[in-house]
Amino acid sequence: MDFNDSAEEARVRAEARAWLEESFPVWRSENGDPPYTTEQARSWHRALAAGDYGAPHWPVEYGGRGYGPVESAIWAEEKARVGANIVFNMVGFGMAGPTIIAHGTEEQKQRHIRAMLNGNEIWCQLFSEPGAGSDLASLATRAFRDGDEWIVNGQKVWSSQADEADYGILLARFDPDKPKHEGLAYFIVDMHTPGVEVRPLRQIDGDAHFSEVFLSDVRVPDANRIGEPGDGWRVATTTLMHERMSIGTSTGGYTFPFVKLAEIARSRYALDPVVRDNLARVYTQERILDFLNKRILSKLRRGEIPTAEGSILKLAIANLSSDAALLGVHLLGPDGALAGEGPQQHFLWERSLHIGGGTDEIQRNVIAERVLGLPREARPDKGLPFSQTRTAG
Amino acid sequence: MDFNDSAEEARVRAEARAWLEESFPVWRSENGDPPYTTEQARSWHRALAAGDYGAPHWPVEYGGRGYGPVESAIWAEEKARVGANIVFNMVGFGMAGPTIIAHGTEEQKQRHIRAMLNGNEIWCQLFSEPGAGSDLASLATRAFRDGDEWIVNGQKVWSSQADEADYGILLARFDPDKPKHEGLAYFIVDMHTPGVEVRPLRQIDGDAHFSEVFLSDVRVPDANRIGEPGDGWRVATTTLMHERMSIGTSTGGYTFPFVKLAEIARSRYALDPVVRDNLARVYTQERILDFLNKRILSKLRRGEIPTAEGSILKLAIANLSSDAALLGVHLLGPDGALAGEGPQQHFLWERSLHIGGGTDEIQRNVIAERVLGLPREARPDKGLPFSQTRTAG
Amino acid sequence: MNLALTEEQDAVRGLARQIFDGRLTADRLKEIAATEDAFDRALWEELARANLLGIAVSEEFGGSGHGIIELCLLLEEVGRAVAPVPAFEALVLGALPLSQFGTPEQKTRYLPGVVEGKIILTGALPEDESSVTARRDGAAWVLDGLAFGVPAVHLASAIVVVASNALFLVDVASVSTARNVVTSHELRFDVSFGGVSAELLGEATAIAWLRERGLLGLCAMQTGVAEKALRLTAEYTSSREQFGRPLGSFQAVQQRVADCYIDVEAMRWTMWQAAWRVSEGFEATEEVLIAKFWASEAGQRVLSAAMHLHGGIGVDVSYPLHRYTLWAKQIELTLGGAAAQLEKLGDVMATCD
Amino acid sequence: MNLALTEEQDAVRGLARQIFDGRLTADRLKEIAATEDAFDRALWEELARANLLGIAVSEEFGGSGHGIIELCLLLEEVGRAVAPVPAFEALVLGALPLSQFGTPEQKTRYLPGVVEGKIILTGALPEDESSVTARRDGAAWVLDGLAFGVPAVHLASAIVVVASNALFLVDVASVSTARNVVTSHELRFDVSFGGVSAELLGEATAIAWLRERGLLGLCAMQTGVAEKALRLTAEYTSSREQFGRPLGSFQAVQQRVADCYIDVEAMRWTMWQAAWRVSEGFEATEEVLIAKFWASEAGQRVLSAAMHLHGGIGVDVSYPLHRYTLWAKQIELTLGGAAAQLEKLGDVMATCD
Repeated sequence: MDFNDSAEEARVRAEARAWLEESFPVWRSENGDPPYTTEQARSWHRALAAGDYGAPHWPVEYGGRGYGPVESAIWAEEKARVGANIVFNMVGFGMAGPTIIAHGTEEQKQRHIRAMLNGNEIWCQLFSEPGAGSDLASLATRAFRDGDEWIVNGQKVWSSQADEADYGILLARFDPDKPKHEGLAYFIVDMHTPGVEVRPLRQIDGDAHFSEVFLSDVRVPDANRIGEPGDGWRVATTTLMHERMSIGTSTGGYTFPFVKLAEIARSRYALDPVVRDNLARVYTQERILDFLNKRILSKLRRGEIPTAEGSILKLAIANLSSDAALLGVHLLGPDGALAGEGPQQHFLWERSLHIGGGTDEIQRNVIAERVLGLPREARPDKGLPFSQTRTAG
Repeated sequence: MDFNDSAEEARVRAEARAWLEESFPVWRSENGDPPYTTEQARSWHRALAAGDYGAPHWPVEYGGRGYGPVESAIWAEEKARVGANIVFNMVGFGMAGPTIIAHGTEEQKQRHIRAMLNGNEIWCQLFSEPGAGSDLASLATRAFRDGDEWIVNGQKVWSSQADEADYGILLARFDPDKPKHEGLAYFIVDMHTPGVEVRPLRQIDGDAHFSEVFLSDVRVPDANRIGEPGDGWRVATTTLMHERMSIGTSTGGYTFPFVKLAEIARSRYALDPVVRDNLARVYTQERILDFLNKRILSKLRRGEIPTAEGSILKLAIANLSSDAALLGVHLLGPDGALAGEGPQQHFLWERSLHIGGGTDEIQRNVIAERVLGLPREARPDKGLPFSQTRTAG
Repeated sequence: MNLALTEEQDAVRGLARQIFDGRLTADRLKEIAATEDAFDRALWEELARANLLGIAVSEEFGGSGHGIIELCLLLEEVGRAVAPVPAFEALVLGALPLSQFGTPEQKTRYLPGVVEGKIILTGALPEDESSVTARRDGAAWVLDGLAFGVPAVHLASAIVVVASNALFLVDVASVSTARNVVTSHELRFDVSFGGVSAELLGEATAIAWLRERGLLGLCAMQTGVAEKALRLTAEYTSSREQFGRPLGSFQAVQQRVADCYIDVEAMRWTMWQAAWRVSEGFEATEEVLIAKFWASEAGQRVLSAAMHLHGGIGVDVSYPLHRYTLWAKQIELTLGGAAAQLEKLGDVMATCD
Repeated sequence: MNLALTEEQDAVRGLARQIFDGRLTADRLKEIAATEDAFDRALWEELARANLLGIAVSEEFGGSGHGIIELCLLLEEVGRAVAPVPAFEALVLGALPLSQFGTPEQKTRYLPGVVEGKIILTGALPEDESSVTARRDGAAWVLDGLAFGVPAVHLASAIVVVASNALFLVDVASVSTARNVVTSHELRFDVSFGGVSAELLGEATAIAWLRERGLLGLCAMQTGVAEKALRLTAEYTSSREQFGRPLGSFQAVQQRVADCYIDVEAMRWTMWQAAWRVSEGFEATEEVLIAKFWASEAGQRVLSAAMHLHGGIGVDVSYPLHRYTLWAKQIELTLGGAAAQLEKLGDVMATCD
């Protein structure tokens, strides 16, 4: 048992640190401080790509460095250390890219992977529907084959960045007479195709992180299909696993940082023991996330497949995020109700983490059934043709 | 809206207080301080019966005073005020008595009700089985008709006071080919009948509150049946409702009292704000129980049928009881691990309140489905003959 | 003991609910939120016509002369409807202390206008000490300093202000204000009293008197907010299907919704217990603290669960739930959150032993 | 970074588990609990034969010379088995400080006997200040006062004692003791040092050194206790049917069991993180506090859920779960519960900024 960097890990860290210390201040002097626009994020991303740091965990032949999970984590730590973890094209890097690398045709890889790395393509996902959330496989968007093309009709929702995206990854039903998981196909959709309409959803925090996407007779070339028709669910599983892991391993972006919480507390309550208690509580949660992360990385590094670790991490992050935000708002007292960038913003956003990427309940079911071997919950729709499963809206 | 006693309520209170102030000190001077043995409790109960206070909420013709719920609550408050709420024959007064009054034959009433009041009969319940807890209706104890008698075979568990009881109320299956709720009959069993074997279960707190009861070819006269065969579940529902209400409305006996918690805290932590916070938290729970109780009483008094109030109260009491016990043990610090009569004893006992009388989960299902109108949970065994429902132990 | 509403109380609730339900569609709420004042004046006028604005104002000034219980019933409905009207500000922070402590002249100046919906009042009531100071200038009083986060100043004619441990009345025209936006998209103002003249309403006891009623009003609104959020959640989970059955038939959903129901019941009955004691003139310090503690902490729990069980739609501003979340947080933080109430309750318990 | 156990560590765990699983049937546990000493001497001797008692004793004295990590592995198994043996007392409270601070003569006097299972040691380590005082008597030391709740005194030859801010070694034969029973049915003793002579082991830093390891040992045991309780719960709910399906297929059950799993993982990894830092000689104050906080609070949560999900059988002493509940509470309260650890963590955070 060793929590230290090995020699090779130390080398990766030193290299990352050196590159960042040279490159980030230069970029920052031109771009100022956060928050950054999409264009600024794109520009930093291009700088990363120029240094071969665009997606260092991708294979070398597609522009990555072939980093393993531990190396990737070291890179992420170093990036976070200097404040250079600027989110850009999250669906592209966290979901679409890994899926295309795993299941795409060579032509698809050539067409998209470098374009993503170079910051030329922003992606969104077209999975969830008004009637298909946790039960994603019950989605109703239809794809009909028409010669070399597919004609797609349906409505998607909760697509992040869809209003800026160049491409989307789409899950659609091609055969409603198969059981729900078996009748799905997975496509790449050019978001500029006629029939694609994006309507941003205004959210409680005032922003529009998500959009509804309406698909009306959208023509998708068969060459944009990933996997066979019928493999859609399997391919989507890859996508979702990467999504969960990418949420799970990137604490930084989602939670109101403990250090800021402590600052607020210190500036207002110096010695209040109740506040100190609450702070210490949040602090332990933050540290535990760090330990759990290390454990997963260590497992990945040994070539073991994480079972429910993605679910554990996601639950832990969602809880930390809520607790930190709620405590922050409390510490601000009446000022906590004033609109602001601090914990208030996190308060408005914290619920999303318990839902997006699989709800808390789904994550817990995964742990109970897959890790602890509890019997599966009753699923009355199991094995039925999709067309016979809908009893209501 | 009026939380005060009405004139009639004030009269009931004054009368109760006067009687208690005269009678209780006399009894106490002979019997000393708690804890009391069963015999001592019986003796106090006989004194109550002599004053017509044995079960004042029962009808006058059976030795009660015909008190409504508010009057009964006033009586209970006054009894608690002087420390005279001494538990005796809980199953008899809380479950068997009300059930016999509601559903029994005149002969059964004559035989048992006054005997209970006079402290001559202790009762136990024979409902739960190793394979039938929350799902009580799936019980397997069989009753075969044999002329004027029934022959009963089976195993019961979690029977409180069964080792001291004279009679038991028994739920048994007479027809396994009916759906599980429809094949049950309800009996009064003389615990001294041959074939009844009681084995006390030693519990975590060192006591044996409960027993297992083995029934081997126990002969029960048909005259001891309450309701028709097939009505067993309906009759049991009356019993269980009274059980829930009797747990729900008697906070006193189940929770480690706040005043004692505050004493421990004061003697050890004078001014620690974290402790004060925790104390205040428990205190609000205790007060809320009081408010909720009043609300139910007020509803009962107006002749409204409580829907889920029994469930709410029971959940609230179970939570208060756990929180008070855990806090108490904490306040004692290392001494909390020493065996003792205080919160330690409550800690060992607190879990039972979340289980007995219907688990927390069952109570919440009741609230969700009956009060908030949520759709019923899937019940795969619904409507099936009992004999076809068992897939395993 | 009878905790049922009287027929008259039942009628007040019914009338208020009917007005709010009739007017405040989801679209109307969005429309009002987009206006500069964020105030539904037509609704306010309808409340006046129904004489609901005069519910706790004496008949002498056109009101119906009811008490704090009836006012809480109205405020519960305001919360239930997340209604964009300054009922709490005008009727609790403004009209109550004027009715109690005002001179006949002051009452005549303001109360009939309040009842008719033509005059709006508000109050600058801090959680603890005031940052506004008062000094005598001959027979008159002059205020200095800044009050933070005062609501409804843009609509109000006069402000009831706590300054130097007494209660004053100030004409809005005489102060200068800076506008803030709170997370609930409502407006709060920093009000600057640069030597403005004020009328004395009452001494320190008047502040405690008002704070008690302010806390009660918040608890009543919070009960309405949480109760309606829970009902929306029950409806939503009953109709939405996942995995071939309604969400509401999943046990984890049922468990959580049931806990919310208990929380709401606790909020409701702690509030009524406190309101009843206040209305009877009994000491109610402890009961009010308990009510606000519960309103704050359970309010957060219920809204958190409601948002969660709604999934993505909970954060979508075209569905009303998000407004309930924002109101609940706002109410929670006003006049002290759960921690502050617990601390004060600890003080009470420590001192009275 | 590699958090896997080495082959040797894996072997230690496997060996310990094999011994405990083989010997400690439910019946055996009941049998031992009914004896006066509540000590499974045969098991202790088997642990000695497997050289597990010498796991953290240097080879010079017959041990295998491993460190705190291997000792924690053993203690995790002790917790998993709720084994009636004084492993924590003899190996952590006794042998560790002797190995670290003892003179060669002291080590020779005790350590070989500990390794062979013939000598049992224990310790009187208070959560904060000691109620035992030490004074010089010429070259010798003399102790006075009372130590409360000391474990395993009835089995031990010597006690490591904190007195007047230093660490001492005292012969058990020289003290007088009073026997208490704790809720876990184990024995604790109030030990009276009426002017008994003692040998100095170390100064204040030695106390901190020992307390750190004591806390670690408790965390390791608690991880084992909670992990096994969770496994028992998963098995029980998977096999017991209600309403025509296994309990474990109910969503509310699954949700709670999953939360327990996360708690256990957090207990495990906070413990290993702290143990690793201690074994590397790094500063670990904060990590140890976090581990004990989590062991205490999550331990209570897990056992509470386990008891609940077992229904009535959880409190039945013929089923083993109740022993886990009692151990978890005992461990939680030893050397400070969750609140105490949080408070100290707050101190650390406040001072080092």
